[in-house]
Amino acid sequence: MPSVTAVLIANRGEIAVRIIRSCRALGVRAVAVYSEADADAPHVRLADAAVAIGPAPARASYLDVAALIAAARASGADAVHPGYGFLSENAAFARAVADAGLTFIGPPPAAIAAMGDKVAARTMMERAGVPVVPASGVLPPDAGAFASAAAVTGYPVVIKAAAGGGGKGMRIVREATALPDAIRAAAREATAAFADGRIYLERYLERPRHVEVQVFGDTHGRLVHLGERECSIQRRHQKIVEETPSPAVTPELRAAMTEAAVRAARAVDYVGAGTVEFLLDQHGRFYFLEMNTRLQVEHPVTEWTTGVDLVREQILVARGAPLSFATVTPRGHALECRLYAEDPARQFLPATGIVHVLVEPAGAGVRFDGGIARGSVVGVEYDPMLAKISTWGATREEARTRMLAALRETVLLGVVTNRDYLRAVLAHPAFVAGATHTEFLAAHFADWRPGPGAERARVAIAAALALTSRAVGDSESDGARRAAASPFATLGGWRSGGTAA
Amino acid sequence: MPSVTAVLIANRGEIAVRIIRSCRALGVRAVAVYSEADADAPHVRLADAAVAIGPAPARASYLDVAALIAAARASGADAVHPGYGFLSENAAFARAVADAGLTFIGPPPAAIAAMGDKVAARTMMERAGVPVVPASGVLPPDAGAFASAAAVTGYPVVIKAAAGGGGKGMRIVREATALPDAIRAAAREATAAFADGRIYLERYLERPRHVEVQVFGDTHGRLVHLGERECSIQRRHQKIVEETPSPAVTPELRAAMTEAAVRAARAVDYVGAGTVEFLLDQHGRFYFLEMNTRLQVEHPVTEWTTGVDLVREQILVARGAPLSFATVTPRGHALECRLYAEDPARQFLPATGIVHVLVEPAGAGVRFDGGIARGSVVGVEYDPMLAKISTWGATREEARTRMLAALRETVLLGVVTNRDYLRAVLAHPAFVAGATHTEFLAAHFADWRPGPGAERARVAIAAALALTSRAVGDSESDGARRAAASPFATLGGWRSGGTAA
Amino acid sequence: MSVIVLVDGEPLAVTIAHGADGLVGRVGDVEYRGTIRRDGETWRIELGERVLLATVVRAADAVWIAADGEIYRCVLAAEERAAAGTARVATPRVTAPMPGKVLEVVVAPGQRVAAGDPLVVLEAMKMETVASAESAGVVTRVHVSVGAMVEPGQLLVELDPS
Amino acid sequence: MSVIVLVDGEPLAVTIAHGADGLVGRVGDVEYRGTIRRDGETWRIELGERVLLATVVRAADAVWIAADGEIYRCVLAAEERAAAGTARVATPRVTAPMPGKVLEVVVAPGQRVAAGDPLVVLEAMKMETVASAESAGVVTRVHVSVGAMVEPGQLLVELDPS
Repeated sequence: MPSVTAVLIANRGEIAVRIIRSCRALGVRAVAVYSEADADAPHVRLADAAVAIGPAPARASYLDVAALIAAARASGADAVHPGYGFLSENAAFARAVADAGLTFIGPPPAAIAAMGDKVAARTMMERAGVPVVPASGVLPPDAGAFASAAAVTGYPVVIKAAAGGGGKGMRIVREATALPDAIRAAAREATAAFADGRIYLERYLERPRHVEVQVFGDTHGRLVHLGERECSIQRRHQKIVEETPSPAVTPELRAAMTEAAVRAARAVDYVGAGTVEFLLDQHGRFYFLEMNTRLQVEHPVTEWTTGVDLVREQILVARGAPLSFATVTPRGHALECRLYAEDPARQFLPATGIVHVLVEPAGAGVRFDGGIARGSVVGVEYDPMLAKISTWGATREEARTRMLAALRETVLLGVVTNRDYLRAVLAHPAFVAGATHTEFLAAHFADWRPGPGAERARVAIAAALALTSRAVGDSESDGARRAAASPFATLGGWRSGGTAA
Repeated sequence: MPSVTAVLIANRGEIAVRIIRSCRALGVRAVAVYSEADADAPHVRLADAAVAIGPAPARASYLDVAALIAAARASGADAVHPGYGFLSENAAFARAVADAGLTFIGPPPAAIAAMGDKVAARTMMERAGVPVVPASGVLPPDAGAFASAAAVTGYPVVIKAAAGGGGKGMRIVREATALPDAIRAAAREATAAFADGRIYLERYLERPRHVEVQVFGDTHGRLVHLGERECSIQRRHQKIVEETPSPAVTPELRAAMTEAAVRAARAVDYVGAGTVEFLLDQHGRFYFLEMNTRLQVEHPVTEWTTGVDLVREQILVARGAPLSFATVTPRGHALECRLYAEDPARQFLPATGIVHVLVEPAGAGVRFDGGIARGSVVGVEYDPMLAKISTWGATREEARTRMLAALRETVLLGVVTNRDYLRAVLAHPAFVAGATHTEFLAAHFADWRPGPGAERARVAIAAALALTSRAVGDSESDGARRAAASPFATLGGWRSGGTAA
Repeated sequence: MSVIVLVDGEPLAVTIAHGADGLVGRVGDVEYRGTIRRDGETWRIELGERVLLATVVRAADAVWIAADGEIYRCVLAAEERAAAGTARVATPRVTAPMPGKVLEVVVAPGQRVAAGDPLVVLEAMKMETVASAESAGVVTRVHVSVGAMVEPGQLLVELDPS
Repeated sequence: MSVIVLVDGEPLAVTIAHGADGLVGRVGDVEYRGTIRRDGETWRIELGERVLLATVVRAADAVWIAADGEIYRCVLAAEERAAAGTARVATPRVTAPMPGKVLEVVVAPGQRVAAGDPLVVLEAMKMETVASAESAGVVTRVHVSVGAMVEPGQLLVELDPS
């Protein structure tokens, strides 16, 4: 039975922090790795040990297989958790980990490889009786070949990377004339993101919902599902709001989708945590999209409703333990919002800066998974997701109103985030009604701009003082100020004991 | 039907923050009140509006009924939530609120009054068929009277305040010679705490467990229970660790205790959230201790397992709504630890200071309810409880190990807390085994001292630099420092690029 | 003191003076009287009826203020103009809209482009962004090459609009 | 530099010097070489094999350090002694062990007390604490009266041990 007593976490940010927490509760040593940019990141601070693995660019650090395996060996780790992103769906990495005598906390390399080739996976799913969207095989990056294939599936079509995932390398095409540009861009993005430029085409479904099923297998042949998640709220194919259960999934549909998901996972002898993604069309038909052979960003909503700690379960399964549950009985409703360093009013441009203040939301039914702290530098090297906020409620409405309250509580000063955009999404009548689909943001929020803050006049007065005086953080030290007798320092030259007019 | 659209929260600290959160999720305006000592407290910042009610001493602010009702009127509040402590079990306050045309979010004044007189309540419970501990009635503060009563109940006995609760005014006496001192101290404490010096005596149970049942009633005659909580881990009659379910309560015992609790509440026509406290002896017999006619500090553990937001339910019931649930089906196990500003190694002396750094624990199954923030001044004016950490797990062991991880994550610099004491309690084999009773701390932790930190040598070097240089927080401003090119400022005169020897 | 403060991009004319009974602030036509006191990052803004408990920090490029559940980013219009002024010259200059890496340089000096034509493709965090021509013209200079890292505002391409 | 640092009350002799390759620290008999760098409250302590990422803040009375899941309160022994020195005089002096209010003054000047006898009852946050005599003696002076607020360390009662 594999020993898992010390886990090297081959990742950074919130997911590294999240994995450390489950390791600690299990009494397993957590070893962090960090690039030069992350030397004082929260995941480094929280771990039992931390190993420097290279300079800031991911290619030279978090994607450097040799450096990661050397770090595992140097730190005495006997297992590796890849998190999501980076090398989490890289079969070669999983094999390299095993070859180094370490336990890979994830599915067998063969399952990763089988699902990693999106075209081959599609064929396999068709054979396993899992419904798939009409599509071509891999095509040469040539407008003629794509035009012929599109004529078979019908427009609109979407061009996708064969090695892809997460929206990288995807291009929607509504007419033949747009094919050449889209082919070029998709191939380039695919090469950049996956070092594999192969692309293909499939029928594009209008306004479908993105509904996925969490599955879990153990090494004793048991394979179960943990219900679905709806992740339709996407900007540029990037999920930003997720929930479980889906407002659109009836018990009958759930039975069919979860059965199909388990069938899909069984087709690749799946072990560990995985997610089978479907598109659900407006007629209640669902189609296999892809299987993510790793922990999903949005896994907390499933943890809320099922009570299963998915990372803990991953570690136990990696040790050879049977699944700790036979079936799950989800309770209530859970939502997740992803907090990104980006400006939704400016085409979601990534934002950079320093986290000068961070107030995390808390309280009943609120969970904050963060990878930043006061003083963190948000740069361009990595994914701009800073944190995830998830809420639970006995009903969807309770979870939703808690989320609105939690987002209001979340204060991050120094970096532009999508916080207020998320608040607007959660407050939109169509979201309240559960009328969600993958074009939701494009349909309702294309021209979103933040409203003017209600207190902007008085804020402007304070800002004028702060911007023109040297009073803010320039004069005394914190310690000296705190030691002063008066609880409030009088501002700059604006000493006054007067009352409001 | 009473209107509850804006709630004045007649409290401070973590419970005020907690109530604001449920108000906000319900779309109810939250109005905070604050004494001069709390002008920039988190509950003030988080509320929709805040009203100053007086100077720091509670008697002149949080206990000032006229000031509170004036604040409610001035702010347009139509309801008052008392939280716990302060005026929460003061029937006169509840009546004054109602007389002012406001809705009191709590039980009817008659129920508060009936349970507030501990001696009368005991008699009422005996009549209602709820088991009680053998005891005297109110006695004159005279050693002879108490000695006679003790001869009837048998030693050990405990002297208690008739108007009491929360351990205030309690004295355990094991032999007659100790009676005079104990009577004097108990009467004095009772007078100070409750402005009511009446005391009585009852049989003291050896090493009982403190097990209480959460009950909830609505204005339509429905009265239900939400399971039990065990709160045996107490220092000086002050709970510090609570959990649900109790490791000692079997399904049969639970049925009997919850039935008795509902009977107790029904005897006073209870409405709203209340808690019936029992002592559970080593033979599985339970005795009514008292009923707390308010929200309990430890209510989060019940929220974890039942999924019911007790504050939300309080507000809905105050509006006249029927209970939102008929029965509850608790899931898993929940624990709570109370973080106190006190030094467990020095007789739990209250600690004071400024919160210079606060890192709140977070993640799956972890909840932090706090009333402090960076910069908060912890003084002697109020209760030294700073925050509550609660965790949930599918099993008690999962909740316990999560709590240990969460306590490790909790960092508060500037004020001595009981954090490491709590860690030691949670790690103790007797606690792991669930062998808990109200003398647990006295039995296992009487001589507890914190162990020496593993990194104290290297910490001492850093401390020497910090204590002898002006480098710490004295030189540049945060802003200026952050803007500098280098991510790390070289310390004081200790510029060095060398590597470890 | 009179300044124009951009609050989340909205210009507000602010005048501040000492009054007999405290601070007198004017924003546009509205006058606010009272006090502002600070305890580190916490500012207590008592202007008019309501007390605002705000968190105020100065970052390199702006003052950030959190108050009443909202977040405000504030800069002086003078500084914003000064910064913008240096970039605004007669020749149309195309600058990087975001920090990132140059993936592709689509044009070369001498090439004529129409409004909307792509000039340079940038990548940050694996998302592509195209810097396009805002108006027609002829490329006079290209300042970056493939693989270069660029800062926001960095000059990429110059056009001659003639 | 040589100082004695009380780390959670435990005295540790610390010597720090510049070395050829960085900082050389000595704690008792053990030598540590490496570097310490800070970024605000975050200190990166690289002494020996392990990297400690610590949070360091200076409060009025101590330096607080959080590292590796533990919290350390550090003061210079010299300062501790200096503070203690002013309080240590020949006459036994009973000081307040906690901040609070005087509830009861049990003794009066001239009264003889035994070790352990209660002298003053204090209250803070409604919890009573008794300041007792550490040794037998005669009360010479009482410095507080009922209702007074006292600081920790404040003189309550003086005893003549004779």
